[in-house]
Amino acid sequence: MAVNAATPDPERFAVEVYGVRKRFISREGLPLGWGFGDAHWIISSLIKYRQERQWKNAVDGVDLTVRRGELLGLLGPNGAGKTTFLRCLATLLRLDEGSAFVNGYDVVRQPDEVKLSMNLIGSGQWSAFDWGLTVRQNLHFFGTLYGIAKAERNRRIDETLEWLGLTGRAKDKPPTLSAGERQKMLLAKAFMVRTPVFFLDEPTVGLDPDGAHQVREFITRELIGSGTSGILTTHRMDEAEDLCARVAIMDHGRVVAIGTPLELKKTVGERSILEIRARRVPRDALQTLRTLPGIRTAVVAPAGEEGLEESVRLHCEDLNGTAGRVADSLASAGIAVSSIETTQPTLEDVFIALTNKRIAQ
Amino acid sequence: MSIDQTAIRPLTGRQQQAAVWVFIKRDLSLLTRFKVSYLTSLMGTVQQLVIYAMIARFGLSLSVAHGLTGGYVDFVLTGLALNTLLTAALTGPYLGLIESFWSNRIEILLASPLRLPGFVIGLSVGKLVDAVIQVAVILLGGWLFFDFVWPDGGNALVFLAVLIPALAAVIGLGLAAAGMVYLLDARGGQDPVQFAVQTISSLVAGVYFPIQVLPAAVQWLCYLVPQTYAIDGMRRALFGAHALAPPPLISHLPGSPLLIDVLVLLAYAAAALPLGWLVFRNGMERARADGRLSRWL
Amino acid sequence: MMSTTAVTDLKRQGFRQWLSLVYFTLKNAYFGWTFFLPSFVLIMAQMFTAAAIYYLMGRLVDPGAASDVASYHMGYGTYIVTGVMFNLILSTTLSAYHQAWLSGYWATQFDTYLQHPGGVTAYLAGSVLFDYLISLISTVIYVIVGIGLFGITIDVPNLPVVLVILVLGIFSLTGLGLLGASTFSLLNAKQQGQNPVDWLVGFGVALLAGVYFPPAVLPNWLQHVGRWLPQTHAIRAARLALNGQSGLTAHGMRDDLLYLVVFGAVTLPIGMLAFAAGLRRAQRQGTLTRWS
Amino acid sequence: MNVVETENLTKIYRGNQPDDGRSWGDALVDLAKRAWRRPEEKAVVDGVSVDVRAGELFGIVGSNGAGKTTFLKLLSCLVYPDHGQAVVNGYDLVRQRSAVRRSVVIAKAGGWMSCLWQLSGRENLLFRARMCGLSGKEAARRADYVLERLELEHQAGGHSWSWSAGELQRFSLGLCFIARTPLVMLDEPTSHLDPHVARLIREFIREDLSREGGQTVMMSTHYLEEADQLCDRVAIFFKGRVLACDSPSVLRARYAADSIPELWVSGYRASLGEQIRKSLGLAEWIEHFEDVASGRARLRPKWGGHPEPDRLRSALEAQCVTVLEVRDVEPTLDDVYFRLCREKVT
Repeated sequence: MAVNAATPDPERFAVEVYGVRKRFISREGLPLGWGFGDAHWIISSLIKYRQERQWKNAVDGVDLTVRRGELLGLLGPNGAGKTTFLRCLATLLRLDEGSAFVNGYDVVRQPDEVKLSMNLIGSGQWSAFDWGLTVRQNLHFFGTLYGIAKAERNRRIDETLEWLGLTGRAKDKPPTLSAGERQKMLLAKAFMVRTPVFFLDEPTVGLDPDGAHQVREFITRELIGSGTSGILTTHRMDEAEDLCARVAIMDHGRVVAIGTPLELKKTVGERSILEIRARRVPRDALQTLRTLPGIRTAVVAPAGEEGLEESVRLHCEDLNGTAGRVADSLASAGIAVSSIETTQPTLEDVFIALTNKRIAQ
Repeated sequence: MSIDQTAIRPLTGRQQQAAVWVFIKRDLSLLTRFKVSYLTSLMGTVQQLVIYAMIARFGLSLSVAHGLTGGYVDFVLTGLALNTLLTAALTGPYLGLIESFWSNRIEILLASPLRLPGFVIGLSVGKLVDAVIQVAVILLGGWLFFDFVWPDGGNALVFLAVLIPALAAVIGLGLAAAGMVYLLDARGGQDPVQFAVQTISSLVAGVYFPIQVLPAAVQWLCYLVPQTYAIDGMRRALFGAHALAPPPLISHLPGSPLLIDVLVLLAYAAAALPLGWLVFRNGMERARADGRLSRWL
Repeated sequence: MMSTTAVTDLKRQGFRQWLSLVYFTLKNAYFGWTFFLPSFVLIMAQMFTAAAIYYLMGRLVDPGAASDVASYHMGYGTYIVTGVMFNLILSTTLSAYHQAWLSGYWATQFDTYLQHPGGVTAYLAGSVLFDYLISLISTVIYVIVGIGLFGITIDVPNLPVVLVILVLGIFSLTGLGLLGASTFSLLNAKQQGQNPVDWLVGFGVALLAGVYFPPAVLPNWLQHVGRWLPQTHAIRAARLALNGQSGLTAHGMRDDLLYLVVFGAVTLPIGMLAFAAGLRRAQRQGTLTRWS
Repeated sequence: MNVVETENLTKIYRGNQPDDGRSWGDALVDLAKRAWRRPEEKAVVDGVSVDVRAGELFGIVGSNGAGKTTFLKLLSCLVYPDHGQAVVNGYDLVRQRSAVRRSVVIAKAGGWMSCLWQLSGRENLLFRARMCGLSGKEAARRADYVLERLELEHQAGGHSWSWSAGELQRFSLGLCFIARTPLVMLDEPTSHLDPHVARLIREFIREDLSREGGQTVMMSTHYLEEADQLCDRVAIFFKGRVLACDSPSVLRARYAADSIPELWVSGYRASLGEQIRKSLGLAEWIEHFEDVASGRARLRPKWGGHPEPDRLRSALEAQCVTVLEVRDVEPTLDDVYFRLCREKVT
């Protein structure tokens, strides 16, 4: 950890994170998401937790900074600790170790200022809106929490709803909105209060291509365009590439790589991906390929249509001789290959290369 | 349109107050939106009112309450009304917290600049408003249909002197109960603090019958809960000094029983409120530390 | 390698498999209930608190004033406590069917059961059966505690009579219970504890059926309304039979039982029709299983 | 041979749908209002006629609220149609409901709904197998296979509440596989999932369900590239209607231009996009940044009717954006989708 870590530099950085750790007791065997038992505490606190207490590092030493005006993409497998990390920054979780600053304020020592500086937009958080109130009333409610006076609130709500194309739905209640409109309502809530920092947790999940496009457009134009900064998590590589100047990849609670998409692709190596095109590569042949020396992993994109070719991407340690070995192996399995060539890595290749350990386990 | 990067001003007291008001406004507009459901839920109160009033009509000999003009109706309806209010204050923070837990609102509220006191007041204030309406139903219904007479000898100031410390004391207990949501994982609708206080207060605090009716072995329990002093003090303030026999221990003490009630309540509030707050804050911090704040871990 | 042929026509599934589904449901319900066990303990405790309140209130009553109660040969406190107990047993029927539907919907249990032609009915049957089992256990505990604390006296030779009365009471209320369950889809009663039939009937029973006070205290017209409720008859008969006041053949008793049978026979088909209509509507609208 | 044949299948919703949040009291008020005024009717699925062939992997794409999910629910008898007819697995959808329901399995988006929470993962698989009439031995064999194949062995004894999103989705696919019904319907099987799990699931759908299991699969998805790659045939839904239904290559050939210009530019910023688009009268394009800092980006109009490359170039250069290269690329299903939907809107 750097020595000057404790003094934030809000002029340059919107978010600074130094050596943050967060660990949980894993509670396997307990139904966390359910309303079981009026007095479930009797079992849980006396018997079960004691027996099954195991510590699990959800965020395990993360260092990163988000520059002013930048949207940082955060990628990682399910359960890599992305959401936990964002919750730490949003003061919803207490850090175990390390220090973090949002907009120059210490997450631990100045939570009130941090809450005024940032907005967390979680996926599925629209359920937090009151279903009995209209969209407009809901926005008024949250505006008041952020201390916005009434006249100003009205002005901002009108403005935001118009930007998002929700003006016509202002008088409707959340249950009647479509999935896309609900997501937009969350964005409207966040944008109305205009904090300088945003944390977007999978903002386009479950949206159709059109809705996802609109949300992405709103994020680039209105959020990034107006000089705000933030972090975006997503499972869609193209989305991260389009929206984010820099991308960080998280796995097992650690940031395994950070940089512009271009830089990340270079880390994998310009010529380390071998793409095989064939009519059909059966699973046992794939398994053989994976065990060949010099090959880290092989992923297949199964093809649907008759006549379409499947593509198998091989991540190689070095290409010398590998192509020949692959061709031999496929030939001995009796698979007609139409082409074997090296290709440029995509961001998904980077992702798979860096987070592959889990699958190998 | 640009956003000011660094000029973040913490909310003023007025803005925090406005936040509490917006919670009340929200509860009221939800209530008027779902009118029929609200009316049906109010029928539970009506049912209680009718049951006790009918039992009263049935010829209860209330020898301990000879000062009450209307006899048992006056006794039980005043007790019921105040108990409704105090129960709402007791369960309000707890219910508000688990409601926001199960409905996923808790994250979005706690990530907003609303501070913890504003958060807990905002969540529980709706329950108190609801209780005030229920009290109105009980008293109005009793007056219209069951010969309940609002005592004219009542001194409103003295009544408030009892009510305010009583509410403070009970809210302190309620905060402790809310803290149990995370300290003991009592998210399912009942927790030990609330359960104990509610059981004792409904059985031995003199809501439905004078404490003297109880077997002597369990009478001492009544001194543990603030409801006992609150209900005794209120009846005393409303019906005059000689209305009732005070709880046994108090009658042995020198000085006016009403004064003793108020003093005990003040002391209770002074102890319970900060203690309850401590427990509540501790619970929230614990949840922040081990990640159980919201439903989705 | 897996067998590559898909089943094109599944075996016809008969009554025995339906029964095994019911058994599965019971087993699952039991597993779920073990999670509720502490809450069950607390609910029992709260029940006894309520009973104690009424029992102690009974101490305030002038023995002379309550001549209607005296005809049961029990004190007023015991009168209320027995009334609450019988109402508890009978009200299970009013809520169980709706409750079963509710849990099938909210815990998304129906999804799996829909695969089987009789799955939904098997699930409902199993859940209701389990509700009755729990209700039975509660009653036994209640009676044991009641004998010790609340002065309940039981005339053992007359116990079968009490059971017959209660079974008839349950039978007479089944129609209303099914009707209540049908409101799940017919009236969108999807919230916990929100069953309009249960609510309405329960409200009437609490005030008119002689649970807390004898109906004789009520104005005349309300007494007439109260006589339409099967609970009024079941509770009165059960109270009389409990401490050996009256056998099956006694004059008043016969009228009560006859009413229970007639009420059940009339409402049961109505309830079944409504229930079937509710199921059909839920499937037509697609609200039988929760989607989001 | 067709597994599904629908003819003019229609589902109409009247007024607001009853939702979980409203209580019966307010439903009564609604009922009274309805008697007063007829609620407006909305066809969620509006005269859909599609055939799905046996053994096919059939994709359904469309916007939120286009009726994809309702269509799947109709075919699995979770909702009854208002008009039209359909034959599923040779059974009549209206007259032989329980037979249809028995021969079909549906997995909801998110996955967790299809498991019983009281049972462990393995028990869930066995329960479903037994309910579908498999013998105990066969059920155990298939359960073990599913657990191994979907990398779920570590959760075999776990309960659904402790599973992650990916594990839930995998279990729900496993349940579809183990049911061995001739027709499987999957509602958004890969949303919420990271690329690893999404890949595993796609492979399972293609290899195990479709190829080896011989089950016909209908899946809805929001990811057009997924549908493009994976599915034999795709139906594009829009406001309850089917705009087009054919194999992806045929759709591309029929509805998209032969090639689409793609511009590589530098000095581009997202905020410039709207101005340029307006000056060209262009509805939308997709911008793909290679490097945000230097403004190196790839621009691509979303559907046909693109302006001349020269006009594009001059409009961009007016905003100080340098065009590095113009390439002609092959159209994708995206282009087909946006073109069809735009044409319907205008």
